[in-house]
Amino acid sequence: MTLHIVSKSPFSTQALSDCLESFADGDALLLIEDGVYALQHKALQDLQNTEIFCLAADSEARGLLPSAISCSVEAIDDARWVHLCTEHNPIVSWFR
Amino acid sequence: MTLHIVSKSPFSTQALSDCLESFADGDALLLIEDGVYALQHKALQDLQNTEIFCLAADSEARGLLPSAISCSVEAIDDARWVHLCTEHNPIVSWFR
Amino acid sequence: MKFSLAVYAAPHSSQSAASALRFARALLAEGHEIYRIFFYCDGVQNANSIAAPPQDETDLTGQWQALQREHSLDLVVCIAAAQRRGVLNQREAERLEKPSANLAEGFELAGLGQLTDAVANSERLVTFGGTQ
Amino acid sequence: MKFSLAVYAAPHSSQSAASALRFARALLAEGHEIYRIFFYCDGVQNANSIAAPPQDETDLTGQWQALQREHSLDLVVCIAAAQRRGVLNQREAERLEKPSANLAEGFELAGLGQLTDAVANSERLVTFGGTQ
Amino acid sequence: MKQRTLALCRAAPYGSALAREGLEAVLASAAMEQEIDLLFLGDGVFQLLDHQSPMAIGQKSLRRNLMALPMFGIEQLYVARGSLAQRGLTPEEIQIPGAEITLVDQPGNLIAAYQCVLSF
Amino acid sequence: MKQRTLALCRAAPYGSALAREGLEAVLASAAMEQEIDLLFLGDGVFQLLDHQSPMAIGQKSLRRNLMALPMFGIEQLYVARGSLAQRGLTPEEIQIPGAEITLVDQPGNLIAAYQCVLSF
Repeated sequence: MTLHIVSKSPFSTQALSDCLESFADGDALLLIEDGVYALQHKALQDLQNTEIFCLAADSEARGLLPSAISCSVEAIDDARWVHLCTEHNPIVSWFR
Repeated sequence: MTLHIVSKSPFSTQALSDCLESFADGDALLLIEDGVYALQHKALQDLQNTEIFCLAADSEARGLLPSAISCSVEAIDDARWVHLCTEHNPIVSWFR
Repeated sequence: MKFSLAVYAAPHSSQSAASALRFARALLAEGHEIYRIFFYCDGVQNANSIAAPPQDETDLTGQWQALQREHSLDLVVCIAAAQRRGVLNQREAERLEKPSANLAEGFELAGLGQLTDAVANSERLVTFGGTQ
Repeated sequence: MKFSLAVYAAPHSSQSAASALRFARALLAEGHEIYRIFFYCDGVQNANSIAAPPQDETDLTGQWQALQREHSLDLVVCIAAAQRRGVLNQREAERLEKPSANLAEGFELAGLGQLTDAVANSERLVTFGGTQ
Repeated sequence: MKQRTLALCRAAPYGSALAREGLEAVLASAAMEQEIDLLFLGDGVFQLLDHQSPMAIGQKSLRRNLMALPMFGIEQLYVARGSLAQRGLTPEEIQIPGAEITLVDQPGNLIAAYQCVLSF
Repeated sequence: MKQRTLALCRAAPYGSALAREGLEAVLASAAMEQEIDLLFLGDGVFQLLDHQSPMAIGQKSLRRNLMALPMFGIEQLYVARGSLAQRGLTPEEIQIPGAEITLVDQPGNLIAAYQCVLSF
């Protein structure tokens, strides 16, 4: 299964939108850097049965409070990030 | 009147969309660099009574044929670009 | 009319630095005055003299230098942005204990106040943004 | 597991280069192997030894170098991308008749084939993109 | 007569350096006693969120730069109301001590009142 | 067994260097006889438009790089059908001599078949 890593804000680029159009069943989504602003975006609400993660360091940096993090998104540390990358293949970065 | 210069594709960033939300009556729009892909975008069709220009060098570089350039958009050379900048004030660049 | 330009884009990464050069040439050809060109953010790389693009690609640094010589342009590179990105003149390289300097001739390092000054003394300011 | 990283982002312009460094550290801490880190596009600026960020900002080049020394990492900088952007070693600076070199110690210049080789020899490749 | 400068702040903090370098340019301008106003639009409104703690990503908080603005005489910040709404933010979530937030419904009319606009 | 590499090309030509540097990486890979496929998605489909003439903006045409692909054995190019449609382009407008264009309806399923994906 593919791990999609999105690092840009869904409010200013099409990174998340292009990524979601390229999703297959069972793929996982990881939000990093400005990608964590997707926590404020309705696109995530439409994602059913999908594992969604965000880097805790990146959401905390930006002042996105735990309460704002939807219950469907799991905030993870860097060790878990590494683990996700070992569990998934290929890994696709959406950085623009 | 303001001259808005948009240099990113409306299909991958919010540059044009943010710009159009910041339009006042009588403002002019100039598309440069990847901004000329707006010629393929429906957002321009909604713009009534607005002067819209694109840099001919940039649309030709990208293979956007004259026929594709909507009759409401005027392709201009660099001298005309300069002239537009003297006629308008302030000049606002939308590059992200 | 008196113009200033702000350039935020590195050469060879986005088209914006080349657009700025084209616009500067067009301004001069139309008889306007360029008060200053201020290089900020990644734009400081326009002044990196070590860049060696292939012969069939544009050497923007060289073209800025040629335009500067011909028209005595004031090409100012933000010193704080340049330090972060590795563009230093001889004095800064010595002060910061770096082995070499790379600021191209024709460009000067100066503070952000030179952008404020350009705004105050120009009738028009045009910004050429980067890829950020 | 054997990883390679591709880094396209300059330090100080976007967060991505810092993310790559964090990920590399986490990989090593979790006991994985890093086959190669390949710096491409604006990522070549990670190897610019002239960069002098203020003391209260992260010196990414220095941190890459420290990690390289500790773990004997293979830090490869794409030579074509580096020439365009003004990052040269001593040999290239002489060949291209540039007054000085600025490739930081611990990094090597090599061709794009090293990216292909990294793909062929790693179980995972993770890309850290820039602001383009 | 138009004389003032507007800084148009559209970049989210931390992901790129533009938000920080924009505020540095604004502070430099204010320090030289040039009148400059700020309009936060698009992802720029994220600069104003409270509780930012970028230590773990190796960056300094941008809030320090924002909180320096009132000390340089910039006591009013313009914020595009539409940008807030699109991002699910309320005006209560974006407070800067010592600065008054003015919500703007028509950014185009505000922009047109300035002699010079610096985009960041 | 998955073995091949996919280059995911999402950048428009000329505005940034990414489209060019992506194709250079693909050609280097093909020259080393590594199997690599290309998927054009989003603004990357604009790379395939005919009649590009970037002389006046001081750049080389990217078409030369694309037309080199078949010479290195890359004879099939994947293009996301949805990306074309969003941009008002027809399949007839995106031809590369010597290469066959395969329109892809489900990019996610294609991506999942590769061992490695290089994003450009």
